[in-house]
Amino acid sequence: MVIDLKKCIGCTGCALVCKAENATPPGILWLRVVKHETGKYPQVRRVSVPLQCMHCAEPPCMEVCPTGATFQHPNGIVDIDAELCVGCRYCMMACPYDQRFFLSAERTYFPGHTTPFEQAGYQRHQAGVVSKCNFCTPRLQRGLEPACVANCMSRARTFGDLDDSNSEVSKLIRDRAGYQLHPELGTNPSIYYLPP
Amino acid sequence: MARTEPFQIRIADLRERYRPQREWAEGRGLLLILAHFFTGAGAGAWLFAVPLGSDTGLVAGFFLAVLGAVGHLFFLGRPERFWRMATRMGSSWISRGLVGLSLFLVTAFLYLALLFLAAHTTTLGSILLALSMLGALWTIIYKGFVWASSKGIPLWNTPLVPALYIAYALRGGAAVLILLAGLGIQLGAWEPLEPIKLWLAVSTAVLVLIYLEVMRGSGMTALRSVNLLLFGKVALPFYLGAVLLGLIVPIGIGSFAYLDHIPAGLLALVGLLSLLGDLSIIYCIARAGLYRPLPT
Amino acid sequence: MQTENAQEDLWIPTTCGLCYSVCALKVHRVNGTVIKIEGNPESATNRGRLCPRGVSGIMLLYDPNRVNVPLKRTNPNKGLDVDPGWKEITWEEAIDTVAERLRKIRREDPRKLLMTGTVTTQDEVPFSRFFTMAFGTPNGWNSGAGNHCGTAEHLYGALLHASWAKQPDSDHCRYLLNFGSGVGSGSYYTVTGMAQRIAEARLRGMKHVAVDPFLSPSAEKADEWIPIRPGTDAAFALAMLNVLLHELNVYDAEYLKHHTNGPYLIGADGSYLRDETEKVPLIWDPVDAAAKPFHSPEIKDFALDGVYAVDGQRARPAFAVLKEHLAPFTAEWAEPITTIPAATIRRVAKEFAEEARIGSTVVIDGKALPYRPVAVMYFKGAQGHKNALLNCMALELLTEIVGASNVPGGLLGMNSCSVGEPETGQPAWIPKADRDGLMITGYWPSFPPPYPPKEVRATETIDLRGLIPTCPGSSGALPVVMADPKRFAVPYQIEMNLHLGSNYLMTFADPEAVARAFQNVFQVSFALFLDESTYLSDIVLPAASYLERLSHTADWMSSNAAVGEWCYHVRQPVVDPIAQRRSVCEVLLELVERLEMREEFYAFINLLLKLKEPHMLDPTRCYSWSEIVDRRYKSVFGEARGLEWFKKHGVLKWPKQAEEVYWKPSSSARVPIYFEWFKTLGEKVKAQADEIGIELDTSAFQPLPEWRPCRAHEENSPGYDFYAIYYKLPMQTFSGTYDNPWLDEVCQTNPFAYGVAINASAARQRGIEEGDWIEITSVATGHTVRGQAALTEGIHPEVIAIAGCGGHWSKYLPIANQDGKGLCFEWLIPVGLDNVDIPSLTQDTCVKVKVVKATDRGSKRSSRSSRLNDLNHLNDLNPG
Amino acid sequence: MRIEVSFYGFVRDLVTTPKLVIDTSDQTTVREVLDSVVKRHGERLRERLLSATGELAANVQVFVGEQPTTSLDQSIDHAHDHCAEVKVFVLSATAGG
Repeated sequence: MVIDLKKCIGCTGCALVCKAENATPPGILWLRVVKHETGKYPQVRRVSVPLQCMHCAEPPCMEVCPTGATFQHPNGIVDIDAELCVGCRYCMMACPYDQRFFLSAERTYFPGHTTPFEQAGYQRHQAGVVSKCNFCTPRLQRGLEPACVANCMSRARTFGDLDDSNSEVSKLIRDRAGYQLHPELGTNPSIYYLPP
Repeated sequence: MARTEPFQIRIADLRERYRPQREWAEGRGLLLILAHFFTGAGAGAWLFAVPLGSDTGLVAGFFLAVLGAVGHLFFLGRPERFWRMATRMGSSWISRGLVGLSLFLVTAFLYLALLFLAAHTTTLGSILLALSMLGALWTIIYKGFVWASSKGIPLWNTPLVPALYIAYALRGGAAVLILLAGLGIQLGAWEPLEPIKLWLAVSTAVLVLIYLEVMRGSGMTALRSVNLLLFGKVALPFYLGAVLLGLIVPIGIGSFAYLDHIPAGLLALVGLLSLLGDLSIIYCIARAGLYRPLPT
Repeated sequence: MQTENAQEDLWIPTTCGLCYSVCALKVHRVNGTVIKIEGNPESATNRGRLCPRGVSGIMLLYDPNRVNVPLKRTNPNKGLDVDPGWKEITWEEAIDTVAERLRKIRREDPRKLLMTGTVTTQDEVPFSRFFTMAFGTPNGWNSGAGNHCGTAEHLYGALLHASWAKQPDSDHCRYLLNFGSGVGSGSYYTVTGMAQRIAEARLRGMKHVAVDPFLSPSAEKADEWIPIRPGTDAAFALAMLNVLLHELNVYDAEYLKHHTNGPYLIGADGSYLRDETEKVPLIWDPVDAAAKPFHSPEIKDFALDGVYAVDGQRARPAFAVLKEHLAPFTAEWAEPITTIPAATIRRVAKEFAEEARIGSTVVIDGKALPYRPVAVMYFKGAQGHKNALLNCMALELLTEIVGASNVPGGLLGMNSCSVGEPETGQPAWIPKADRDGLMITGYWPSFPPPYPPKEVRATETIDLRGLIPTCPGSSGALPVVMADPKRFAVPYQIEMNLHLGSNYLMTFADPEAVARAFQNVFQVSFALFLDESTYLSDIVLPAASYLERLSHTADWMSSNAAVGEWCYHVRQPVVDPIAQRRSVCEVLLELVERLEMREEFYAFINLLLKLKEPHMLDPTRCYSWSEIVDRRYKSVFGEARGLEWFKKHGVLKWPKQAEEVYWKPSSSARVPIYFEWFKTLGEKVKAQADEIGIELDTSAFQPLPEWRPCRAHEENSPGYDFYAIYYKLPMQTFSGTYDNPWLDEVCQTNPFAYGVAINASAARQRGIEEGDWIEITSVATGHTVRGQAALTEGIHPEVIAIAGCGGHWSKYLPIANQDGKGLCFEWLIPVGLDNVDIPSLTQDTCVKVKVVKATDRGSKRSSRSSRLNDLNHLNDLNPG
Repeated sequence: MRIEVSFYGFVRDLVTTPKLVIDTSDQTTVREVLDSVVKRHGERLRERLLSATGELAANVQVFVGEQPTTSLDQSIDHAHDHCAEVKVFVLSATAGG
């Protein structure tokens, strides 16, 4: 995936469409947007940077997982099999991007009340396990783009095959000097950012 | 701000540039700290109790380790699936640790059973003892690697951490035996422990200093973590627990022991304080764990 | 009730109702439960995308804190903090009570009824206006938008762009000078569509220069951020005009001659010179050296400069008057006012002048059109000040002088001109010229349009708009007049308020003062939540949200982006109203029957919805809401495209033609660069005010722009050394969305959403660190609000910026009312005519404040006035 | 020509009747019709409908048949049948964004 920081306006629509698509419970933000400020007044730059699982080619989370719950799909997407996860949270300590969330107990957005939406959606989430972005794998299987890509209101996100040098994402990375976060760690993330 | 619920704290953290890890130090995460402490001290006690011939030490070491294992178990989000954790020996230190700890607990249990039922040494007993010592050693060694292999937290992500953990586990083991002795229920000879203990305390102190100094120079995140320990929100447990109670007082009393005979009560205090110090340092290092800055 | 069909899996087209952008939705319903709201890709409005609010609508639909049953007040005391003591009643009892009250008022004097609405209920508000008009009251207030309304901006929308609002031509613009509008950044009109278009424009290389005291969500995306002292935008613009006309000599002469009143001859008294016979304005033809009526076919050329003698009078073209007027406003003059270096002002003016490419053309749809790829945008930021009329005038003139108004690349009115859908030719409107040759809007969502100038009369309405007819939108005078109508010679007092989803206590100004105006009013609220303003209600009715109701029109003038396609949408319920919630329009229809005013009401519907035979309503029978909606659609789009068609298809769209978007070159209607009639209008207002016996400063009614200080600029109380400003967030709409837990969650991850942005150095000088609780005290109201400091380099050192409308205190909003959930900015802003721009009745939204670190760290009160606890004395004064 | 003049909103209260029928010459204007209405119903109505300069007040809307008019000089033609229809409304100002 390529995220164009020149286009991104930091609206957090991606964070919430992720929530809607995946029905993630309170406090579980598979996707978030941070603000990053540089410079001194009046020469200041503030950039909004969406963050989510980087789907590293060399995922440290998978390496440390004691049960094999964290695994990599053949297409490179890093996923968690909730049935295998014991909730040791080792992966959370291993992820350099702080992109994993532990659901300690079942919780609803309105204390003491479960909305019909939550009734329908929270079956997908069990307590006591770790979860994270899976690039909307169920959507991909239906031939759709991840929800954050499909909904981005400044069209800052492009989804595609990094291995294909002719793909849109590969071209964008080439033409606009796309970069990864914390490349020094050797994780080789699948999310590239285009400079603002 | 009324952010008392863990998930609210987590959200508040997300806007920080350097986010603290909380899962392994707060709430049920405290169980993990206790588990690491107890298994470490237990395995350490076991290792010391064998050459000293202290059966009480063995029993104490075993039960401490059991306590730790229970802590480990209930720290898990899904305790009923714990056995799955043994399936990734090839890459995961937790898998390796589970196997080591299991080896230790099982063989230690069998050895103790044999010891108390048969009441004499057998070849089987020797094999079990050897295996249990292997398990204990394994237990002591793996812990540090669990923390050290956490790429997300620069403070831990260094080979010094395993060394530190080994030192603390050994010191903890010795402290358990000294505590028992101080309480007057130590059956074997404990005197040889005292210099070992002192040496361990001094060397640990040096190791902590080296560790902190090295981490100060290991990038912004580790530096911030160290600052948290030395000047920040973790400073109180660090100075009070890890430094004062865990190092200075025991070293002081230990040095005093060379001049004079130590009263039993004081001895127990030394053991207890050392243990508290060990617990504190594990806790402090866990609490000071920060993630790398994002986005850069 | 919801169908319990295990097989159900539907995508229902409808429209979003969480802000005024009206994005098209596809709502996914499975077995009766809404599980996802997506943008409808069929729609040109949002092109399949949604903002965070739109996505979060599910949580609004199912929020257990929603009002689900009719309630009546049991506590006779009213006040900001007084619990009304809600008691459940039946719909029957509620309607009986309301109908009885309405009957009484209608009998006595229908003008005693007020209706307050907001732009988020903009589908219900127009229909409710038909109700109030048929009822016989002229009183309405779009109060939920108070502080957010671009009041004066809309006025110039009407005068210069034939439209309610405007946008840069995102397809062609190359230089966007933005004075604090949120265009492209998650607020402002057609949010989602413009976010995409402006993002594309950024990639295309459009330079965006943001002039803003705060590095706001919009300024963050700019190529250059120019921090400015609040309320001095006009000084910046005047200096730019000065550079353009006096240093660079850059202006679009052709445009000024043919499309503005620049060549109209102005006499010594500042009025047009008119010809004897037709009484139309004269111009000077330099070729024939003669004055001629502006529309004379014999004109060979228009003089823009010079001094001429016409019938013994000394006359100059309006442009020359303007140019001379601008002479003193040099960049050096503006520097100390704006804190922007003169060199920066000169550079920006030069860039703007060069990028305007005067004289160039571009071919669109086979036609060569003027190409002026520069636009000046502003909204509440630059205009929300005392002297809004003159501020906006200066900003607008930048666009007009270079001819970048409603041409490719420039500033476009949002849907100024429509030739209608190809099959039916409807809906259609086109700007036209009045007798003076100046433009009258083809369509105006309010009534009447601001031009031609209207008669000044003793104020009959409670908002002073009769006396000051230049105000196009939310009047800042209403709470002032309502609190004391006698003073303004209003011959009645408001007795009842039909309150449609606006939380006016939190979106206008000092809640205490606003509450005082409403305290003795019988208030009936159609409410989603028991928000702060419902504390003053007597009856609360559970309203259906936008996902539970049908609307006669989802769209309005500004629903479509200026460029692209025309798009008309349906708003239909995606689930039946939950619990006892009901659609406002349906309840009003019931009230119409109870009040026996069907004949009049239907007549208004027929007229104002432009129903056509055979779809006009026949007063001898009673229609259901869906029948009326069906007739509306069929009247506009033909027999085949009634409600059923829209329910199924969701969207009707067709491409915009070039002359609809870029209508100016082919229009004969001129726009003013010299606002000649303002002066006489002001004199009339003054005379009328004098007659009423009220003191009004009408000096801002003048034909040419100036910069004048706000109250805040002249405030010199020691310690009050910050300007407080507010701005909009992309994840909240006014005060209405703060109880949504999803939006709350993302706001918590944003340091500025709930915090107070303050310059890092300025804060540290006062011992304030990141996250510290600070107390902000307004010099004007004396109120103090509390919030957490969010330190940033991206803000003017004299300024603190507060986002949106947080700081709720209603105990019925358990998520929004917690500490640390933002601040209520309105506590800082005083209510009063001396804080209002008289010609546009715009509320000033900047104020001097004192900022100190809070000492009582344990205090939970983050957002409330310390004086609030003393507020109960109000109840002693006004029992009941 | 017979002209039916309907009143809506609060004009109706001043006129005290929803509808008036006026007989006029075949060539007439809105101004003449309103003048004759005002004659019958007094100066108070004039204040509400007309401005000081005698133009249509800002918030008064007159329809001749189905066509809205802003000018008092609009002539009223013979409708399809014998009766022309004039509707007089007072609209309240709206909107705000």
